[in-house]
Amino acid sequence: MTEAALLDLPPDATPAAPVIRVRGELLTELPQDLYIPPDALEVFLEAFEGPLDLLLYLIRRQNLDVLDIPMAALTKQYMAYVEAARATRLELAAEYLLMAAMLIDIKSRMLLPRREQAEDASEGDDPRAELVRRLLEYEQMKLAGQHLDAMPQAGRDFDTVSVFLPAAARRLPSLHPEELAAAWLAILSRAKNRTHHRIGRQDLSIREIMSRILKQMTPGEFMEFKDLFPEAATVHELVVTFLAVLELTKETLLDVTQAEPFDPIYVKLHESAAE
Amino acid sequence: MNLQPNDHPDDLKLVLEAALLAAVEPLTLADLKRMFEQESQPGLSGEVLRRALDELRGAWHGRGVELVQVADGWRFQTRAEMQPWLSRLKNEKPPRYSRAVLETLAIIAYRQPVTRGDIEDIRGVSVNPNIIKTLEERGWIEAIGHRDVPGRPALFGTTGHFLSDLGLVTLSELPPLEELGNLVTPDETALIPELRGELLDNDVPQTFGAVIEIVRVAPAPEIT
Amino acid sequence: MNLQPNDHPDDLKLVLEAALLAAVEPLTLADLKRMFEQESQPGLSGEVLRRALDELRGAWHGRGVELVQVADGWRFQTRAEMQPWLSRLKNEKPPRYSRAVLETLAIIAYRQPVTRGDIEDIRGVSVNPNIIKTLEERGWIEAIGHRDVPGRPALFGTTGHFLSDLGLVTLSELPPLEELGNLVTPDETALIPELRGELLDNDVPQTFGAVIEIVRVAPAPEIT
Repeated sequence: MTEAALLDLPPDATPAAPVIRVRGELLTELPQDLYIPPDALEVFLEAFEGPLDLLLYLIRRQNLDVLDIPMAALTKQYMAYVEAARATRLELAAEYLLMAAMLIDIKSRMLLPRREQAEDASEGDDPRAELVRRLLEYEQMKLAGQHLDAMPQAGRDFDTVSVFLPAAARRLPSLHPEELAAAWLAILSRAKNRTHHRIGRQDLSIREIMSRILKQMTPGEFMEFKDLFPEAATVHELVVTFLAVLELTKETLLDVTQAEPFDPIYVKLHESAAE
Repeated sequence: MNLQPNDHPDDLKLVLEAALLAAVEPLTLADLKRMFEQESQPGLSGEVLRRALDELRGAWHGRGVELVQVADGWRFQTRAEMQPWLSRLKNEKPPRYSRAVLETLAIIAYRQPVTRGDIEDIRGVSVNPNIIKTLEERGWIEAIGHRDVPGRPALFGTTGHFLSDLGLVTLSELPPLEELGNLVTPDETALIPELRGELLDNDVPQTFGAVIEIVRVAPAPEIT
Repeated sequence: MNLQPNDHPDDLKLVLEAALLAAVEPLTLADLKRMFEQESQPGLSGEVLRRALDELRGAWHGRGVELVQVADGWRFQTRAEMQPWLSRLKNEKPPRYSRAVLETLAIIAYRQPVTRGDIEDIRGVSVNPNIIKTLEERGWIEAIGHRDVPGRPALFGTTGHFLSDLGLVTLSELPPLEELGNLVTPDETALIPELRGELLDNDVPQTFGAVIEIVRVAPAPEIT
């Protein structure tokens, strides 16, 4: 097991004992020491699957109720980790910063005075509610992943049996001469298509169309592949447009996706191009 | 050998055993039935077949290999107790999936059908395409349609092969989710303001919720 | 299970059986020995192992699967008597060559001698080395010389074995192409031979691509 994995919070690492509340009667104990050596921080952050995971850890580590997050302390602590993350891996920081912004937003809203008369209603509007919902849902799936991993798995915990089939193994593909002729004809027909569709010199520059496509696309949004082709286009325009798409894809400016054969093809600006 | 399946139950089991031992994929009852179908003969009743399979399963009891029924059909597999010895024959260790893969798999298994966007919402991070690819290549998940929203993102679900690889017949046999639902209601999230005030007054750390955690942490199922 | 192989011959056979049933390739005595080696223990003597294998082979006598010793080691395999039933299982369809293999073979057969570069030029795609290897291993093609150009690429031609496997005496018996050349349709799929004859008579475009699928499904072997 890696160092990072060891630093990850195993479910049983949190002391089970200390804090129990029974109908308003509190049995409390001081939270665990929060100190983490600075040189361990980098490994530590890599052990997390993202901001929700880190937040969950901090809450668990402090023995805090997810449902009653002390926003000030948590936000402060969170920001310290994010700073550490930024120092080492900038690309990691975006999602963490987003979460930090969300925490600060919640914190600031909680500092606003509550309107007395609206107390009942305001309970439903607790700014932490959405965060809590996400944390709990994430934790539920995190645990489900652990449970799945604990299940016996083919190839890891047991093997399937498939003994040798002598006769079938010796059977080689058969071939009829006509199949050979058919294969040859298929090659010929393809070659014919290739010559028919050979493209001559065009006035349309591929680069020009590439620019047009890039301008046409909205960052972050998918566009159907066929919509890239102008309806009234000539064959030559269509071909050049297609080449432009290929070129854009090659230059990783465009992502082309298709879930399954014959499904619609979608294009999207590559993330780097969208920025 | 002239097998008359209905007359010679021992021979029937013999053929079933050979077929199940040799098959690369699990065999369904229909596959097994087809084996005994001939032009002139009516074939085998499902009942006879099922009884033979049950007897066969019983006959293998206590061996290092067992006959099991999984989502894709019936198959022989080694018992987990054999793994310490068998693993020494393997050149490469089987993959252990990362947490990212496991969490993605869990979301697809328990929340299917889901889009990549749904997974990202729950995990709070973007999903590396390789994670989806890893699971698709393992044959555990597949695109089962598209959500009718802009971009028509693919909806993912788990496959029968996934269940079979975990030795399961249906999705309902997956480990139950930890029960969190009643804690999520917005009412409770507001959490008794008076109590909070009390705590602040007494300068006691706000730590009255750990009970939830203790309850929630279920022990991992034992591998038998 | 705490196996002490030397003390419990039944357990030893149980593990051996599971290992041999699950193995994809034959297992050598060395493989099997390695299974029982542990740091502290001396492992298993070859004699004990061999005796256990012999007993195991005896125990499977009369079943549909047998334990045999082949050049590469020991393996379980189905008995020939099981073949009529097993061949009717879904996984046991007669194998077919891929289109890439068929086209490569066609080019070699009709245009020999050709280099790999020639094949690539005609097909318009690069040729996977495995395709050439497959055809060479089958004994259908061979390198029959080198073209005198830089790199001296091998020239491939078909063998006598290829002709006899196809039931032909000379290459000139291969289906003629010239008269069919003009009727080629853009449809890349192949045509059913009988239909093609009919079509030629009727001068109808040959676009029955799906029909070949029917031809491809070989009849199940006769049950004896």
